[in-house]
Amino acid sequence: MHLEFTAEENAFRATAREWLVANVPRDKRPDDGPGTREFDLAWQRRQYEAGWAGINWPKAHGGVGLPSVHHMIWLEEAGRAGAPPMGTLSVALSHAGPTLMAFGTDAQKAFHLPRILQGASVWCQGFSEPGAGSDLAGLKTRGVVEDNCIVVTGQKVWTSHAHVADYQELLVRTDSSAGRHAGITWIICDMKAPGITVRPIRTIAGNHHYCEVFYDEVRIPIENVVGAINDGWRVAMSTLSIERAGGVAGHMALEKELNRLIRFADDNIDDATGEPLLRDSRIMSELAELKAKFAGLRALAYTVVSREESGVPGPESSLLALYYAELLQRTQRLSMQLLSSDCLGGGSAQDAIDRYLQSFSNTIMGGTSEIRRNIVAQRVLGLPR
Amino acid sequence: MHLEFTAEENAFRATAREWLVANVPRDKRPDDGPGTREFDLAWQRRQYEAGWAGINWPKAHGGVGLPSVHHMIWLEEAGRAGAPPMGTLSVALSHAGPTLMAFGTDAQKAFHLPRILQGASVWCQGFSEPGAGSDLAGLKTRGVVEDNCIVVTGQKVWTSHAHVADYQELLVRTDSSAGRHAGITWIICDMKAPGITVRPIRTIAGNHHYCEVFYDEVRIPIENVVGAINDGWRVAMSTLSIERAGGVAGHMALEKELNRLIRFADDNIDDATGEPLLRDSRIMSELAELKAKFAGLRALAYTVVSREESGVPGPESSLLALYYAELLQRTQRLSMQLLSSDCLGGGSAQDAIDRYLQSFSNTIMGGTSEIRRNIVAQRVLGLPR
Amino acid sequence: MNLLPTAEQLHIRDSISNFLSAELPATRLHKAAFAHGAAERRLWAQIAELGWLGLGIAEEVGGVGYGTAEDILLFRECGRQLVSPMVLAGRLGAEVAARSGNRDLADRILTGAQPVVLAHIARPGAGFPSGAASVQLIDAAPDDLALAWSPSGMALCNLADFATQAQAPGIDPTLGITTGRTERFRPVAWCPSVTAPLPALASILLSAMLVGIAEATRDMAVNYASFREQFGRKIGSFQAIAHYCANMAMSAEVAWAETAYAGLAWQGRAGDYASHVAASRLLASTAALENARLCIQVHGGMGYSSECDAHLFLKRGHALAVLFGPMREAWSALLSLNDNILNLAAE
Amino acid sequence: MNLLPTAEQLHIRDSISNFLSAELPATRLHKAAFAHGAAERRLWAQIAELGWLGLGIAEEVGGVGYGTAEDILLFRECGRQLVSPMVLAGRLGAEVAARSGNRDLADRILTGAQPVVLAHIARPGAGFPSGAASVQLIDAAPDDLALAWSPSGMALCNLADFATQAQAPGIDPTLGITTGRTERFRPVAWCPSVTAPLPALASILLSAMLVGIAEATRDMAVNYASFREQFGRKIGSFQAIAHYCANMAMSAEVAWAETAYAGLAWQGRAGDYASHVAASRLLASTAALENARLCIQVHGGMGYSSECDAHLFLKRGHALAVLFGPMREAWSALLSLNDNILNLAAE
Repeated sequence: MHLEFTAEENAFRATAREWLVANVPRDKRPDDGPGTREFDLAWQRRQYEAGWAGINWPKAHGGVGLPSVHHMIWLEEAGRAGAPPMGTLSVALSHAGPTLMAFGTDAQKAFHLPRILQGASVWCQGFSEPGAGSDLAGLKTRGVVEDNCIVVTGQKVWTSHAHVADYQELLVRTDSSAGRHAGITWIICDMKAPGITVRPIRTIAGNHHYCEVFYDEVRIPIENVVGAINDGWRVAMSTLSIERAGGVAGHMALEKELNRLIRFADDNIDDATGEPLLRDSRIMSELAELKAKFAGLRALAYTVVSREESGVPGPESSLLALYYAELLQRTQRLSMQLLSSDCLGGGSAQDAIDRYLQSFSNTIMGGTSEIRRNIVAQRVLGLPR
Repeated sequence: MHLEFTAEENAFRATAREWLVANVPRDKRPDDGPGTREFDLAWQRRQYEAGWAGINWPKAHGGVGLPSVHHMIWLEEAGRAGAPPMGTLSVALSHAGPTLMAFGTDAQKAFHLPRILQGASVWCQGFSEPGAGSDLAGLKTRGVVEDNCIVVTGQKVWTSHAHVADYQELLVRTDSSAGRHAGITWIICDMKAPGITVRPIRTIAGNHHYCEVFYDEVRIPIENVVGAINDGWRVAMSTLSIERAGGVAGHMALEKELNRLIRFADDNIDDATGEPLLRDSRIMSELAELKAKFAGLRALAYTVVSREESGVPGPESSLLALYYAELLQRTQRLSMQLLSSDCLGGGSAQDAIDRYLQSFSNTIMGGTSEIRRNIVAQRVLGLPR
Repeated sequence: MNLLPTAEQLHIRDSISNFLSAELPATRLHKAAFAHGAAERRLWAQIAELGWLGLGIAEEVGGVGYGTAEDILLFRECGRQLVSPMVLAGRLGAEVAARSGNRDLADRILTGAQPVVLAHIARPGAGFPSGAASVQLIDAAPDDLALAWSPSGMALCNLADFATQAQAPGIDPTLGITTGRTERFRPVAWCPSVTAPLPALASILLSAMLVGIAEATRDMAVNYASFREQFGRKIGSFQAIAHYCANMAMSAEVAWAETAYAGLAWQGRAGDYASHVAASRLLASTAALENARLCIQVHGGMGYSSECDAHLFLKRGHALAVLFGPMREAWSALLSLNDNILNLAAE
Repeated sequence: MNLLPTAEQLHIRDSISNFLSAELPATRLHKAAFAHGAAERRLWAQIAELGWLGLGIAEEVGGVGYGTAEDILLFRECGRQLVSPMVLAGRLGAEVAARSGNRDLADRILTGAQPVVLAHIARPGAGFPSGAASVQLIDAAPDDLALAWSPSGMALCNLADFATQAQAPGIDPTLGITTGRTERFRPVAWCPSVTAPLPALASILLSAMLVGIAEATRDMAVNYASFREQFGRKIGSFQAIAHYCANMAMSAEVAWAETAYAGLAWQGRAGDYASHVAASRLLASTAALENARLCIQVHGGMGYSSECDAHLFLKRGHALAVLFGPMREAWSALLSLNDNILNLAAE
């Protein structure tokens, strides 16, 4: 157990910080619509050109080939410098890339991995369906093998960024006579293929971050299958566990959020007492508790990274995403409370309102908190089903 | 909808208040051991002699024969006057009495009901078993019909006041070939019968309020069966619904507790600020929230009584006991927090510590909060099992 | 003492509920054309004719002559269907006019000829209603009167007294918010709280609306959990979901019971009514916001979609909760804190 | 950076854990004869010989020469088995003696010849350790030294300096509490916080003990839920119980991660260690108390029985949490509040 980074890691951090300060885009990232895609791709290209893309991707796949701890340092420094989030590239960089590295054919890897790193393609995730959300294995979208194609008919839903994506990680049922987990196939779907209709859904926060996707006899070449036909469940589960570990990236954004809130409470006077809100013991104690939980989150993220370095799996990564989602939601709720007297008409409270509304997705998307708790109970603690 | 009591009800309240002020025992009630029994019986005798016993019991059964609202007024006034709780007589007065009135034979009623009202007998409830707590229908204590007796062998547990009780409401399995809910019989068990062993269990609060009871071929006369043989589940369920409505009585005790806490917070200075604890916005807001919840509890209790008067069943009584248990526990937890710097060595904090520890039983005994929530979900809201 | 509605009260509630379900269902708010009180305004004459604005106002001043019980039954239904606070403003405005002796104005409000809207003052000055003030007008149109209050009393003003400007939508874009500023209030009618504690009544009726939100979101969640299936089971059979629903039921029932208690205590001017008004405020706003949050969570991905009704209730809940004013006033009322002296009710 | 124990550290932890499970299992506390530090006192020479009291103390002053990592691994195990805070007092007392140059006293403590007990000061005066003070001694015997601290530093005193009297048992009757009063502290050894911030170390080690409680109660609950059956199913398969256990796991893991972080930050005197000490305090005490509460609830009627271990952990959790001192200090440290100036870490 030690906290110190190596001299090499510290040097990496210094270089990263210097580059980020000079290169982080100054203009505001559009939060909705096609502008988001262009912004995110441009930022990815810039990182790629300077040699910062795929820090923890193996060199063989075009990455920098550094250990997890470097990746975490990079994410910390990016957060500190106010760099944009991965945004629309999150599926490509965190799910599709690693999945292709593990299960893709040489042709798939050769085509897609460079495009992902270079900021040339946006991916989305076609997993959930109207009848298969928490119960992913209940998916019904049909894939029929015909000639050299899989012909897909059905519907996906809650697909983030589908309306601006080039490719999709698509799960389809290719054998409905097999068990629920058997008979599922993982394919790369070109979002421009004929027969695909994308309908963006407006979220409660007013943006269009997710979509319904309809497939009407969409013909996908058989060489787009990742892993084997009917082996898609195993491939997808590996992708999901990558997603869960991705929570490490969240802690810097949350720290910024929390510090913003503390500064707000220090800058604003409580009408009832004439003192800064922060001096009110109720607000002070709540902010202090959130700060403590944030510190715990970061320590847990460090433990997850330590675990990844050691190669021995541990219980922490399942807990991390759950803890992060609920802490973020609670932070945004407190933010709304502090601003509540101003929330009727937008003005200065509008950003806080938007972030508050967005935080409702954290305990739902990518697995509800209830499902995450089931996973902790059953897989981490070994409780009976 | 109206809040006013009738002139007759107000007169009843005034008379009750006057009598209670003059007659409530001045000496402290022993909280443990046989002294508790004698104290409770003496107080019951005193109420009986003055005509206050069984206010809502029908006149035919020796009661005063007044409506539920009078009973509630009596409980409110008893609480206000600092009268002792029903204590060891709670099962007799709230469960056994009403059950015998509904299902007992004339002989059972003639023998037991006067003894209960006059303060001559203590009852306990032999329902839970080591393997049948939340799952009451899983009980295994065996009752074999032999000659004119039921011969009982087995074990009960968490039986409050069994060590000082004269009689027990006892559930035994008389037919193990029937379904889980069939084959159960409700009998009156004389606690002095040969073959009964009572072992008091020390609780986490240090008292001995509950016991294990062992039955070794205990012969109970068949005329002690209440309802019919193998019909005990129906009888017991009616008893339990009475217990749930009994929560109405709790609100006065809780108000006293809460006012004590508010006064403590007003009398004691916060070292950090030099102001009364109550001026600290964190403590102020928590106490205010508890006060609001208490007001809601009383309003809900009034609704339950209104519902009883109307004869139309409603959802409130299932909610009342659950809400009361959690509010009481939360109140005692806050009390511990306010006193926490003094809780290491007993002294002035000891009473609060004892009440805090006792409050852990509220979300367990008589049905855990989890089981109570199941009941609300399934029976009140009609959600699927 | 009986906290249950009488048969007549149940009949009134049902007729209100039927009218609202048919004419102003909450789902209308997915269409911008019906938001900002537009739908209510189109039906205003009918709403007035139904007597809603004078339901709890005495007959001798032109009201229908029922009491606070009927008022809270009405506003609970308004909460369930997310009716514009215009109805609340009309109800209170009519009473301010009547109590201040302006019988003619009261009649115009009660008959629907003169619409009234809420003018929320976040920080009323001590001299209210004679000093300067900034207000937020809700769903206002040019010829409306504006209803404003502080703990000292309730006032009706001309909209023309305010320099107004439209405001970016805040937490609830289905409400039309205009900010206004006046250097000097010139109320056309004024009812000080010593004459009639109408600000406390406003708080009770807001609580009733929030109870309506708590109940509507409970019902939505229970309904969804009763048919939505995952893992081959109705999701309502999973304890996590079932217990959320049980909690929602508990907080809604308790909030309603206490709001009824507060309403009746206010009407009878019981000595402790102020603490009950504060208690119902706390319970109703917590129940509304917490139930709306859980309703979204029970609906999963669907709940995060603006196409689901759940967020409409969440947002309206936040907006209504703002109108109560500073929370510290409620704490003080609950703890009977006056001039630094703890004043517990006699035991 | 690596927050996982090394193979050597795991070996140390296992040997501690094995010794405690065999010699000082938490269940011993059901018997009064083993309470009040009696069992620890009987094993004191052996505990000293195992090197526990000097585990994290430098070799040059007589310690074993490991670091804070090993210390927190030790005290987490002590928490799991509800070991008397005597061990904590011995560990800290030895360092106070060594740091104040009293090498001889340090040796006597480290070899077990001189037992040390905690003297908790609820409200230390500004002049500590020279003014008057009231203390609560934990598990004290006549010839012990007493270890006391305030934010300004840590002191060792003779028990004879205090006018003592036995105290009624408080929240945790398995601790022997004696109150003591002195008009003037005369420490036999004194280590000001500017020399070494030992009060912060005390807080970290208390957090480690509370993490032990959080883990032990989590394990008890998971174990019970895995075999106890109701309604024909293991109760751990019911979501209500399963999710309690998941929450217990989450709070225990987070509290441990942050306590490890705080210990390492303290050892390296990182600029922000004070806020991490405060964070670990908050997380560990909340985890211990909440997990103990849930452990009782999961055990149902059994959990309310004094024959179950659960309440021992609950009570000890409360007692240890008292020793941290005023909560407001932790809030200030977390929010970097100094002299009314907000001082956020540079971003």
